[in-house]
Amino acid sequence: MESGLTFNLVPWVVFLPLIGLSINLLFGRKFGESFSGTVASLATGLAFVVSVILAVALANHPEGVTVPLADWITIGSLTVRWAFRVDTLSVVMMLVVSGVGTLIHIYSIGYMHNDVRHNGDEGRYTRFFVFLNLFIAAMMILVSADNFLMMFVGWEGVGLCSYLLIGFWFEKGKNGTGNSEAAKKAFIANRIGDFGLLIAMFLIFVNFGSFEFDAVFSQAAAITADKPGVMLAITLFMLLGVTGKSAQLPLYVWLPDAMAGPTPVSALIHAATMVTAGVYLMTRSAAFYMLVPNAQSVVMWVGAATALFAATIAVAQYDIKKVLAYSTISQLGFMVAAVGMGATVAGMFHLITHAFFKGLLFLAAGSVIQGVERGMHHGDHGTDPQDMRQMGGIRKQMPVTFWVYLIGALALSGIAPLAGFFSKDEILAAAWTSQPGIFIVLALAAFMTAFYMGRQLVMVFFGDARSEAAKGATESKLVVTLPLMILAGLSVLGGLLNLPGLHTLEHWLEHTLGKVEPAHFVWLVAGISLVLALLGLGLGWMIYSRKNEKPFVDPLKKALGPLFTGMENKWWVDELYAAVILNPYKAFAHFMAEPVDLGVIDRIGGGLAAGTRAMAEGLRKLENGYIRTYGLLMLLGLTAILTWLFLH
Amino acid sequence: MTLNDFYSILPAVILIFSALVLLLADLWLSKHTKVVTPMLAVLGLIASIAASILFTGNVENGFGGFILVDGFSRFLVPLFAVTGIFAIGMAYDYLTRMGIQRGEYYSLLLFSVSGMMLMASAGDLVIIFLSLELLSIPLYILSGFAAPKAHSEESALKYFLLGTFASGFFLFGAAFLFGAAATTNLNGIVEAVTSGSANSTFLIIGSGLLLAGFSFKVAAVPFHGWTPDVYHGAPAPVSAFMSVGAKAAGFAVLIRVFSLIFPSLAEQYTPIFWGLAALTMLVGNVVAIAQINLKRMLAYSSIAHAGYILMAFVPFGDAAIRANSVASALFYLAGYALGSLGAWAVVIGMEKEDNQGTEINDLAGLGKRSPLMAAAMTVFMLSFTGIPLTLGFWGKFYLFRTAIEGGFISLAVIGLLTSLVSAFYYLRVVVKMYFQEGDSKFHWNFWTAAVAVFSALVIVVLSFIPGSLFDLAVKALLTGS
Amino acid sequence: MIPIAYPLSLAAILFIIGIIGFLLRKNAIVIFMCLELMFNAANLVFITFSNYYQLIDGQVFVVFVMTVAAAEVAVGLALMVAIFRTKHSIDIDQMNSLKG
Amino acid sequence: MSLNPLLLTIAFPLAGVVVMLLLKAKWKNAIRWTALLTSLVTFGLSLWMLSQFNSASPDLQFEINQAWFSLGGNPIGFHIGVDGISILMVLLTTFLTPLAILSTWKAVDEKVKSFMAFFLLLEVGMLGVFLSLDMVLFYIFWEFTLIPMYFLIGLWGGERRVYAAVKFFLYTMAGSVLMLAGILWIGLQYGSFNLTQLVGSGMIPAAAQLWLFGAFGLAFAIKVPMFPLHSWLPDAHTEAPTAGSVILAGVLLKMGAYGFLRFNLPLFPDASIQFAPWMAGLAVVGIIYGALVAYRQKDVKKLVAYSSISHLGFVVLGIFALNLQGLQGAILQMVNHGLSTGALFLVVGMLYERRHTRLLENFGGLWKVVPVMGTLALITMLSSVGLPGLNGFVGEFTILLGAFGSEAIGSPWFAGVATLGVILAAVYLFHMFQKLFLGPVIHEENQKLKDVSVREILILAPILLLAFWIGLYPKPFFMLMAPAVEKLTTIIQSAALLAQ
Repeated sequence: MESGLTFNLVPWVVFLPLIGLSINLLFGRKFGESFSGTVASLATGLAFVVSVILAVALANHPEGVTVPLADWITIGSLTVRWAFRVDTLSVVMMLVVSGVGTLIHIYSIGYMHNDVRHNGDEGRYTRFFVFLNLFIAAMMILVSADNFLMMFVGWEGVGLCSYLLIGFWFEKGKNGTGNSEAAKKAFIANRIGDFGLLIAMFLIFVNFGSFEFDAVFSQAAAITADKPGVMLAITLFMLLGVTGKSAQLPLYVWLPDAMAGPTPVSALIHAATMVTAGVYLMTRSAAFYMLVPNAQSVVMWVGAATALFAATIAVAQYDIKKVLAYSTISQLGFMVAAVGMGATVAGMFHLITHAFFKGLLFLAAGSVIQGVERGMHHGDHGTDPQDMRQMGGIRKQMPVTFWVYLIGALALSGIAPLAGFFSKDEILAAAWTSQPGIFIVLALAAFMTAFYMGRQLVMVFFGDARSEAAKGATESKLVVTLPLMILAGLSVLGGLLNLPGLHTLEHWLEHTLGKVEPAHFVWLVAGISLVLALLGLGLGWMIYSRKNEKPFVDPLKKALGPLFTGMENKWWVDELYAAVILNPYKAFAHFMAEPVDLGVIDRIGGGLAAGTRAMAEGLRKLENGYIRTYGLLMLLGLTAILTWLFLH
Repeated sequence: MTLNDFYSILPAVILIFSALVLLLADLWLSKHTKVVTPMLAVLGLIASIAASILFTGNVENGFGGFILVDGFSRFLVPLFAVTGIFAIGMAYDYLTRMGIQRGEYYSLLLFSVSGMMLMASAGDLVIIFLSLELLSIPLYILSGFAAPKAHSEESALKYFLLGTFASGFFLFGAAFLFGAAATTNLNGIVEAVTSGSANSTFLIIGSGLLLAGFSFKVAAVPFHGWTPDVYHGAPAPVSAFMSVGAKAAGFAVLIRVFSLIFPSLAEQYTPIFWGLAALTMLVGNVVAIAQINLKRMLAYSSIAHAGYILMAFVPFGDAAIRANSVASALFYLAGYALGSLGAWAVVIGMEKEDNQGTEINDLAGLGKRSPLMAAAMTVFMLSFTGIPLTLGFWGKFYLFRTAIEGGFISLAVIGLLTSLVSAFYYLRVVVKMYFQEGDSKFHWNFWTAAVAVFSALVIVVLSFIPGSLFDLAVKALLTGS
Repeated sequence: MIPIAYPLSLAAILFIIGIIGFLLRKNAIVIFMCLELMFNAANLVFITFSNYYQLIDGQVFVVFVMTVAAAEVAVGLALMVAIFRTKHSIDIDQMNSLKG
Repeated sequence: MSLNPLLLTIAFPLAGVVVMLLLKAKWKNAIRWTALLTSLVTFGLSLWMLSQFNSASPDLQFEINQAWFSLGGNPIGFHIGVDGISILMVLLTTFLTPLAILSTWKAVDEKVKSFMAFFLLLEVGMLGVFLSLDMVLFYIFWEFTLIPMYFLIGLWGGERRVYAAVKFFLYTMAGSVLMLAGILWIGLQYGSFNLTQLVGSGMIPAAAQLWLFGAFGLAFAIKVPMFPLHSWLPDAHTEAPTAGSVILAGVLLKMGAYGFLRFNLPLFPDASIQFAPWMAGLAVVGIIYGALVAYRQKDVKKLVAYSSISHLGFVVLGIFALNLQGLQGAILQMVNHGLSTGALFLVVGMLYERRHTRLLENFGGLWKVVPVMGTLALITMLSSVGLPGLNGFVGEFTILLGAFGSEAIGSPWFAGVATLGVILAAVYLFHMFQKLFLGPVIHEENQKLKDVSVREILILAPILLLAFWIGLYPKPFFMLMAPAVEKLTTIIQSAALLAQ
């Protein structure tokens, strides 16, 4: 009973950020920056507190509860409620979202202070926190929903926030429209995924008669036996949704462009939380995927292929955030592959640790960018503060940032005993035992991960400064570096969550996901992965720490030739999509709009009118003014009448 | 001659008498007192309405069946008289402006109206012929009333020659009917036809020629050729009068003769009426699109409306529908009459002394300059189109209902589609008046305006209470049917 | 008694001649004469049937027709005179300014 | 009878017109206030109607059946009544009218008196359409709405207003002439024009239903408008003054969809079942087609107009799913479309008032200049795009869900393809938002635009609040219509059973 009351707190994880954003909407501009930032951070922080309380309560009642709030849609047999689900899985997600979220909020107080000034519109400071709180609310809806439809609300809601935040500086970017184009691209790519998810939901309702998780999953086995094709369709359509949101092949293309958003956004939305929603969805729906091995293998291959593919591109990027973006895609590929292999806990584990170290890396990258911006001379437009080719040697000017960055990079590369090592290792171990093909691909991806992180570390922090701005970079303030340090700590210690042998997370989640046999810790796998990581880092160090001429030319360019050009140009996927999808779509729409709509359909009415008018002009000729014509017409009429009468 | 015989033709007699009085009186009136002539004429018309209402109540026929008095004639006789009053109301100022203010106009008009009245109650081919000529000959003269204006003369000549040509058809047909039935009395002809004693060849020749003659009067295609030219060339009030009175009279006699003869020949005649109606609706409406002159447009519109009225007549062969058939034709006629008179009144106000100003383009900006007239004109156009809250809508409603009731759905659909076509040119008038700027001018005259406004009001007001008019039309049954 | 077909045929021929004349001639007066021909064809039919049925009705009708025809002549000729005054011609082919 | 809420609601705008006729044309503000107050009171009256309405009953309520006159044995009556379906349409009408009137405060400065009179007459016509239960009365109101709208477009419209007005008139009339034939035929065959007598009596044989469905359906399909009968709509929407576009999109188009619900489904259930796949197919084509064409428009209003074709495709798809989800979703989506497209037109109107252009290329970056308007426009756009949490989603989702499982449509492919429309909607609407509000301010004229005034916020706020309400808690709306819709599905099901 007591914990029942505690569980009733769950709507507040949504309400608190909503209250925060409402306060900021109404008063934010009046009371200034620190007010807005504090309110927003407090709202998210309180949501974190609620999540912690829920987690504690859940420790005693791990079976979880559903907390209904109100009816939403009720038509005939269709009943959808606003109902929250408190179970071990959802609370883990809540903790990650609100925890990392709070840190990023705090970081943003400092970061955005500079950012709005750098971009020349101080009035937009409050708006940022409104959007950020809105995002937290939507993300909380997503993870705490008790049914697919409510989850979909969050699912699209975070998509909207992503859109708004990518386009936060909507008047900036390439040609002034680059950022807004990127935002639009993100939303539409996500909508394509949402299309899949919608179809999956329709199939679910038609076959299961409900959207509620419990009701649906409990019937999964029976339906699978009855209609295996339907289950395959559901899982694959759902996968389409996942590829959109979690930036997998083939819909990942929006995520690199999404880096147009302010860096905290990249950290929060495009690394730590939103993009993992797809992984969460598949974990939540593990009951489905378990039953459809074909779908599982599709999922794991999509994940693995994405992991490797994105890693190759990350190797050849120069933009500090783009590297991290492709890295994110790659790591998400790891998680998806894990879920595909049935290693849901490993996937979740990696999701959590990734939230720590990738959040950290992005935030630290933001610190670097602003450091470089501070180093730029007034009126210096030649320097791109995100271009690693114009950095170098920053570790001296920004020691704190350097150290946390190093920790994040090592964690990402999978260096023991940092968080990434354990989580990635669990995925690799799962692959090792069952899917050797996947293992090879993922191991390769892991190696490249270490390599590009090594490359990035060297290019940004070591060697000599390659620009005046880099030389003049200064360290960020405490409000920025403090969250970095906390996240660094988490990146170091995150592995403890699910240490081999203890499997804390595994035991925690099994209340929701059912008993999942934990992958055995395989020393050989651990060894291989560690060696690969060290090899990658080392190789990166070796290649990039050599003296480099000015302007910077990537040493790999010569070595790899066209291969590198491909990686550098992201394998021309954007160009391919433009040629195969976008331009044909535009042309087709144009064809419909002009030749078809204006040319044909619009002319039906006009054509009929013109035809009638032509007929009128023709008939009019009969009325030629001559009496004898009229007389003749009369005679013809008479003859016709008499003829008819005589014939009948 | 009994009193009943006298009563049966009293309305017409009053008019003829008034006409004669007018001719005399006009001689004595000075230029400044000319206004008395139209007033006298109106008085005569009012008296004739009164006579028709007061004295024909229990009269059934007169002169041994030469004159038939029934609901049908009781409906039409006042309609003709009202048409006459309107034609006078809108003419006075026009004639003055055109410099053709002569007393003969009014007496000729009265003669013509009396012919129409006789036509509506004619029970014998002789009476039909006489009334046909009585209504036509004054109209020939009236068409040329604006002589020496070339248009007026041309229209008079065309009307005269073609009208006589049609009379020839009628006469030849009447002769053969006489040959078929050995009588010129309509009821006698009916008896002969139903008893089978009539010679069928003669009957066919006779009735076919008769139909051709009447079709000319109602301006059914292909007997319509004269209509646009005559309406265009004749003085506008005369055209207005013709477009309503002459057409109504044509329908009166067409309905009367064929409703009597028709039932036994339904099989042969139904397709003919079908074809006539369809052709008339189509040609009238389609060619109207191409018109730039308002008068010609109204002429084609009047042709088209003749087609609609003919449609009501198509299912006449079906005894169950007969009452609705006549009633819907009459109802439509009444609605059309009001619309047409009103629209012509507006045209009359628009026409300048040099006969210009009657193109559709000349209406541009009327909505701003004469909002009242523009509003009235809009009502007429909407009524012609058959848009609800006008009498025209109920007319079409009833008409199509009759056609569908008779099973002529395809004909009804032709009617509906052509009324869509008609919307095209009626709307153009509205477009010109309201949506385009221009310096159009309505020559304000109280009586002309009154005709338009009154017609518009009646059209709208009656559309809310069409029941009584429906009842009146339904009661307008023909004797013997 | 001659068969009824004879006078009827004659009447029909007269009627058709009238029509053809109406359609072909240019002079309004000639056209009008053709119309009279049509009227008289009708009269002939009336007379024929009147005789055939031994009924007076047809003959009465003919009297009316002749009267009316006289009236028409009066109106028609007056009209043509008026037109001749303005146009100096009664060629109906010049009477086509109203059309369309 | 004296206090019948329907009669009061339908008659009150007329009272406003009468009052307005007494005012001098130059007292523009007095006329505006009269119109606004009239429409507000009408809205109040419709709310009173709602409060008296028994939402648990599927029946028609507050019925008035006053004999009018009779024609050849067919009585024609002033027969009105309201049920769970029409009450929503009535409320939508009375809700949007005052907002539309408010939007003309500055935009219409010429011939204010006639404008407002036409506007209130239009409201009467629309209410009449939604309340009529006699087919002839329905037809009268149906056609009558043409006249005020024709003048609203023709007198206060844009450059090609005459063309648009005439096109609007002729297209609508082209549809309705055949409906008249159908009405007459039914009246003649069954001796009654009374809808309540005809519905559910099962009198109309299936063979006759087929052509009657076509005759009525054509009228409604043109009004909706369904592909390929839509080409009047872009012109009419584009050329109409803002308030006209709002009402045109918000209410007038719903008359078509409402016609399907009120006539085609209950009167011709067999034909409805038979035609369902065809109608659904056309609807789906409309969804995709409208979205494609909208994307390539250069004029904002045209874009929104084509988006209407796409959105109304969803409504028709839902209707011909012939099941509860589809129908209720469709009815809700009718309201939704009225709100969101109405609001979009209002936003476009506000832009037009400021810049006197509607071309996308003349805008850009406005969110920076007019942030509040940008935000309001964003929410409006999101409501139209069907973002969950806002109204559009609830409607579209339930429609698609209904269509997906519809037996009448018979295949989930229709709904599947229609779902693509969700993507395409994002494509054209986000394209529009970007061109208007995002990117840099490229035109100097746009730098000094004024942000929304209090009046403009007052116009948009109620719509957006309602959009959130429907999006988050649509239950009251569904409850309101549920009994009537259930009754409708019962009719269809029994027809389906009989047919077997």
